Amino acid sequence: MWLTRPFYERSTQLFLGILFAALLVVTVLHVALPEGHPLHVTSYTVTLFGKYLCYALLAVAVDLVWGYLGILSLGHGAFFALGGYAMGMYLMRQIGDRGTYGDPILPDFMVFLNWQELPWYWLGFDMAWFAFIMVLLAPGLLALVFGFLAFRSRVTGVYLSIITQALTFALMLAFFRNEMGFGGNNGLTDFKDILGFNLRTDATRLGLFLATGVALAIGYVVCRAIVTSKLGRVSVACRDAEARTRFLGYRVERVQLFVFVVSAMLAGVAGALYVPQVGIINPSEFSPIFSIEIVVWVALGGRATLYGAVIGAILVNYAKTVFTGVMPDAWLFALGALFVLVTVFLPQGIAGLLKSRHTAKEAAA
Amino acid sequence: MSITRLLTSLLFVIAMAFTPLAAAQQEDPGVALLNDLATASPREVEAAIKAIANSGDERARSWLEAFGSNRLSIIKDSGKIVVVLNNRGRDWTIADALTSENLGEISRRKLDRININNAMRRQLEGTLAMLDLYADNPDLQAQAGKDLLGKVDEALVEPLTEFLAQDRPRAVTNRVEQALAIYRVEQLGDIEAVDVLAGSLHSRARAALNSAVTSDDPALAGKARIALESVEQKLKLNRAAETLYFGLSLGSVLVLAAIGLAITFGVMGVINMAHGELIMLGAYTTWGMQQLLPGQPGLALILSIPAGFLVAALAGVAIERSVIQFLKGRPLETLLATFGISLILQQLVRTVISPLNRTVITPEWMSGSLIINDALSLTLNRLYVLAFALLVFAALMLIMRKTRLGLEVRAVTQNRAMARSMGIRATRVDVMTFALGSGVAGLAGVALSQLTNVGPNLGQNYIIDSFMVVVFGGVGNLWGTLVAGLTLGTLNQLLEPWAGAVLAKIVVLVFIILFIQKRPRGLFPQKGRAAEG
Amino acid sequence: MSIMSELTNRDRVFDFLTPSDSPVDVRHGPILYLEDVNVSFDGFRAINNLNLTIDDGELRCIIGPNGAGKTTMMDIITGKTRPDTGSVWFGSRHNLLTKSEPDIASLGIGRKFQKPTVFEALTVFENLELAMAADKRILPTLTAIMQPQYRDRIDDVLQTIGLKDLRDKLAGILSHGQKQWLEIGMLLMQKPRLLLVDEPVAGMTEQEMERTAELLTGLAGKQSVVVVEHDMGFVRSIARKVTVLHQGSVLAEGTMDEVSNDPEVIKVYLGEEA
Amino acid sequence: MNAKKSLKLGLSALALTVSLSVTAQEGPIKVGILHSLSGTMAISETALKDTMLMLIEKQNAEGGVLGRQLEPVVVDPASNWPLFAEKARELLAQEKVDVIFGNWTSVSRKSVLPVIEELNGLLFYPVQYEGEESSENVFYTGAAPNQQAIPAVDYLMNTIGVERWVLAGTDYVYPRTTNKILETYLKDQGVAEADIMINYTPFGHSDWQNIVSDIKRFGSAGKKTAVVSTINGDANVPFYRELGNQGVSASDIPVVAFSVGEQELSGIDTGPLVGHLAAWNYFMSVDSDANYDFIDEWVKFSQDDEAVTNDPMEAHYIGFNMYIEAVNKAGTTDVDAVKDAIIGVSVPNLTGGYATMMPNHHITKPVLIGEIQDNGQFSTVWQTPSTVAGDAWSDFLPGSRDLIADWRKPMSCGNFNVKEGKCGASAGEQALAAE
Repeated sequence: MWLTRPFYERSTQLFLGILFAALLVVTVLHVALPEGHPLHVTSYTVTLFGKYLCYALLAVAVDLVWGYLGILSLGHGAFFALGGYAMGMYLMRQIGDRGTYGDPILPDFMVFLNWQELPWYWLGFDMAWFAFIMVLLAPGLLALVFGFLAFRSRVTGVYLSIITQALTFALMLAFFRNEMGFGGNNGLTDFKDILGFNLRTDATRLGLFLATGVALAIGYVVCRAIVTSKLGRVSVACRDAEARTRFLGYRVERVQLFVFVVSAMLAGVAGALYVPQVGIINPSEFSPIFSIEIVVWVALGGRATLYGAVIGAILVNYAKTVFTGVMPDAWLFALGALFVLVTVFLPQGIAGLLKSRHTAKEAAA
Repeated sequence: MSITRLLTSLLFVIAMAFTPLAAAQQEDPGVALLNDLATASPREVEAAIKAIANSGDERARSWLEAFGSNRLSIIKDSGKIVVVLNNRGRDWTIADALTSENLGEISRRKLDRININNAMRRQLEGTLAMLDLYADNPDLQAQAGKDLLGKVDEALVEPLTEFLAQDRPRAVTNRVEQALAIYRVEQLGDIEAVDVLAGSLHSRARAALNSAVTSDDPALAGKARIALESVEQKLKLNRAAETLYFGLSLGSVLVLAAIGLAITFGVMGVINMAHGELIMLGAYTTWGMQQLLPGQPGLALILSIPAGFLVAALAGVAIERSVIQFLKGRPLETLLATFGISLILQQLVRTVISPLNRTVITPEWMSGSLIINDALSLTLNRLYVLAFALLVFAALMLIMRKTRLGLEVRAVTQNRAMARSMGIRATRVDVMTFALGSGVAGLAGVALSQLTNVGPNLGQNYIIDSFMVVVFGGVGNLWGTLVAGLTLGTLNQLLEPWAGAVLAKIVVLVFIILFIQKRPRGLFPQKGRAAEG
Repeated sequence: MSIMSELTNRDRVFDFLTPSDSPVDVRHGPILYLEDVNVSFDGFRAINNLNLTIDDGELRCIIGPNGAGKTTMMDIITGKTRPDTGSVWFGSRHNLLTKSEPDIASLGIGRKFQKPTVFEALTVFENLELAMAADKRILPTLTAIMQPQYRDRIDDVLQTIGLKDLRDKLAGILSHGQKQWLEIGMLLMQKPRLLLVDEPVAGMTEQEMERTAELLTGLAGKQSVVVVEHDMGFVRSIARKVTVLHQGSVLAEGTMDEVSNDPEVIKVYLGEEA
Repeated sequence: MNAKKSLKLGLSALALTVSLSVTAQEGPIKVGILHSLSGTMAISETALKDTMLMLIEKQNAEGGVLGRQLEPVVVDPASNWPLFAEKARELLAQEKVDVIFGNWTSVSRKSVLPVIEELNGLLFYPVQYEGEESSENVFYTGAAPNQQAIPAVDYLMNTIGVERWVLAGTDYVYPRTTNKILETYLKDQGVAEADIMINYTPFGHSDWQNIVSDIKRFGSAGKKTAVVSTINGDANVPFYRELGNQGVSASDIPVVAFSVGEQELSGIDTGPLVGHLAAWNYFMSVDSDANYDFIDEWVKFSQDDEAVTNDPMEAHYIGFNMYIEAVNKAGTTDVDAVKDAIIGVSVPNLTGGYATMMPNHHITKPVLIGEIQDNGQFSTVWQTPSTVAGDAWSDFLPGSRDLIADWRKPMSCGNFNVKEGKCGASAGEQALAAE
């Protein structure tokens, strides 16, 4: 069975091992150790790590299309945000009449911009199952339509990158509009609880953190399964010699579409897990800058390795947390320099370094 | 205007306005006049202004102007009335209002401003306009006539009718008649006056008629309505022309911003995400120039055209040498690297210069607008930018078509390897091209500094649009960029009235996305086997 | 995933009209048939009233100076370039002008490019695996499992193209000649009815050339082969019937001797060769 | 491998911060400063950070509070809204600060709010905002709509005699709400639907040609017309430029802006703008010794002779002094004690009057209307006779007409519904948070 294939390869075993070990360590340090103990992990840090893991999953999604399919998407932030909004809408509906105006149905921002009733596209989001399906479907559909148009007419390479950027930019402008009914610039916030658990308790936060970890594991395995399958090899074929692949009888545009949609859905899941942990979703997640940043996480970690993407995402964001605290001004310089140095001197990324060290060892042995 | 001319003109005022003050000329009457003004309650201010105007004192005008620009102040302790010469910072330079001798600097704390508000300013403008009417400088008179529209009150009626009695240039009297007519229609509901206003496109005149339409005198209302309808058609035409102009001017901005990209992207396949920041550099050069040449914004602006080009071009060369040359044939990587550079450049400006926007002054000859008729006027700064854009485009075309560089560039675009083998030094061409593209971006910056903020985010606001224009027009094709820019600009401006600014932008973006699906290589694609694959 | 397959298959329109496995009908003679084909790029006429028929099982060599339109012709046959006018038929049932590259490929037309293009990031084995005739839709490809009989077939081909010991090396490290072979191998894996081979022996040593010659001649009969080649010696060694292209149309056709004695040909072609 | 490494790093860094913050009690009083120092909002917020540092320095020089020194804790949320929430949590949970001064944009406040309430912190919010909010843990030292918009409109209506209104704003919640309120208010004043034109533009909108010419057209209907601008930040420069070039002078169609202060003007060539209006609760040009002293200190502190002061800075000045007062009054920095103590506290503002903290956590402010000068300053042309108390819930919005906020015991409710005589959701919410 193709889905189980990854479990037999060492790299995946290693990755999952480390991941779950990390989850365990954090949980133990958080629960077992008393507040104030030097090694105690506060709920603040747990949420922080949770956020990193969301980004990691997002990076994996991007690496799937960029690394293995050669499609540099500068619009993956859009799928991430869409997943986030789907989740956000569910959380908004969960507030019910606990909003400041006590309106049982309308979210606060609709009340004070005196909307009369709920827009049709908000219907159903009070049901968790529906919302969670939308988390996959919303980004999936967008990716499907967009991808279908783009790949069918063989828009590739730079052109594709630029119109994906246009896509996310257009969406950002759209979501900024208050008429859209997604809370405009303020977005969705002030969530109360998810699936009945109060979002403001440490237990829930830990839960979300672990859920994110598991999601990352699943996402990783799925991607692994795809890239190790024959389809994965076809994707690489499309990446390296598109025309050739066509002459072998493969429908390149469909391969691209399939992988693109899967990746978009993964991004959506990442977004959905991100929102309850940071407590807000607003159009700035659509900003092209963010999408480009994601790509750089992957580039730093090393494309076409998946685990590289995870490393990159966590590393960059951890650095960000530290820097913005210590020397805010320097941060942008650092980030900018990172972009340049990685692309010029480290095309293989960190994973590349690890690999070469590994192979060197083998040679020595 | 010179004092003598002022005097002559003032004589008329004296002649017609009976003023006890003008008669009694013992010690300086200015003291009394100014003190009245200073102490006047909002209601009395008008009288005080008139008093000064009619005083026949040759300093009257300068006082009123100082008052108008809110520079009349009283020194708290001495009660002396002064004119503030420089009101920046915490210590202000002042001069005695009466003797206009410079009293040096004084702390703001010690001054009490004689405040003016819009209501007063209107009366002031009316009064000053009256003075100008008698200036024997036709432009000034015409302007004065225009200023009078809607500023006439019964105090001015008499002098103005007087004015019309004497024979004056038609242009001026027309205006004055209109001004009076507006007053009559609005204040007295005088039907005859409507005829004077009929056919006028001036917004103020139409305003008067519009108000007349709603009046309860049916005759007046009816007449006014007819008068308005008579110009409706003209207005429509003007409006259409206006929208077209808006479209073209926005388009020209897009073209300017994008054309540099069209070169770097089109020729070298380099996705230069730092393009926006190169534009920003150009804009900051303009600012710097104006700092170097204080008081001569116009000259500074002109000088910053070559300067902006150079600065941006050098920056471009630096980028090309330091980063891009290592990323040959890896366009997506260049995209990331240059994005990094753009971040660095932005932050550099923030830390070195300031996170705040910089003030770039618009020179006299670029502000205001070119009046075609009362309803249609083209804003000068945008007109200049439009012309500039076309100029730059033409220049580039020339370079590409007529010069050796252009030839080599085209050769390299067509077939790099072949060009190389024919002894063209592709690397040199690359550097030159990139410098050229960057330089043009700098020029765009110089132009943009006259339209929008000069700040660290300047580039960010244009980079995406630029890419859209280039891709829409067809990479590597300057004509494409021109057509695309102007099309998108016009499209946007056509949509805006009914879709609103935000939606218009979105629609345009979606349109481009769909267009790219239909024609993956833009409006003017490169054909042939070279472009395939 | 199942939802996905649904969605991705949704856009497969009209496949049922021309089932890609429908046999090629060659009862009435030719397997490939080009008539009055014209193509021009920016006014330059690359193909000019080209008429060409290839019989089933034939081995045909096509020669002609640079810019004669050889490669463009291949592009047209394989659906990469659409002609402005004219018709192209595969057998007497399939109008190639209505089909996409993948369709044409799965109809049984294999192509080897002028400059060898193999998937350098994949191993030799994987290259052949991808080329192998199989159900090439998304899900089957995703869930495909390497059956022993496939492995054997691949190994056979590896044998024939002599890359057995490079089986698990990346295709990227192969020499130019080896890449040529690998690509030919990929053609074999496809089991095409018609092979279009563009300059197969460029950068090959003498004996490599001979082996290629054997291979191609061996194929002829079962499969139809069209070879575009510059190397006259090679052409002579394999050619039965030769077509000379010039300025996008057929200048002469016949055996090597007939052609090489044709004054026209000597003027435009052999003349410049010599 | 690296995952684990980075984790270790994280933990060690964390251990550090924790061990630092263990000694929070009876050490100095920690004042969190939550303003963006990078990103788009840095333009406005950096100045506020410096203001706080200046005020703290001054206070410490005077011996701090309760014999304890004040220690600023500065973090950078980098104009990134989720990061605001994260940093707020860091300040409260990790750094254990006693109070936070921060935020500029509505969205950043909204994103911080749940965290502040959950961890029961104190936040002083210094910027004029859309109202419709009253949190037990937040003190709004900026203007509510009734402290800026309504008086400005009154001025235009009564003093200038405006009858036709253009409400132009950037498309986000503050202008939306403000314009909703103004629309209702104007209609209550008998302004006809046809005499109100509402227009929204995106952030940083730079092409105003169409809109300005629309405004001109709208203004030529025979009634005195004015533009009420809630246009935000960068979009203002091209807007005013276009106004000037299309010949819309202040005496024809005055523009009264709610988001254009001295700092924004410092980036504009104000020549063509002279006479246009702005409504604030403070102007740098205000003629009072308190203000002149403040300006002198600011210039000294920022070592920039051109340095300007603006309304949000005054808000921080007031808020900070109120906090000090309250701490002195309560004799402790305990959040709940301070919350109770601060209500009713009144401190001098910079315009020569006093600001008092109301039970709804808003303060009393004078409203000033100023005309733009050619030196980038405003000259006050009108001012409310007395100070106005901030109104958390607007009387002109259907949803909030019946709501009031009063955080004094026993009511202590942020959205008490006078009609139903019961407290809205917040009470229950507090209960939840308390657990």
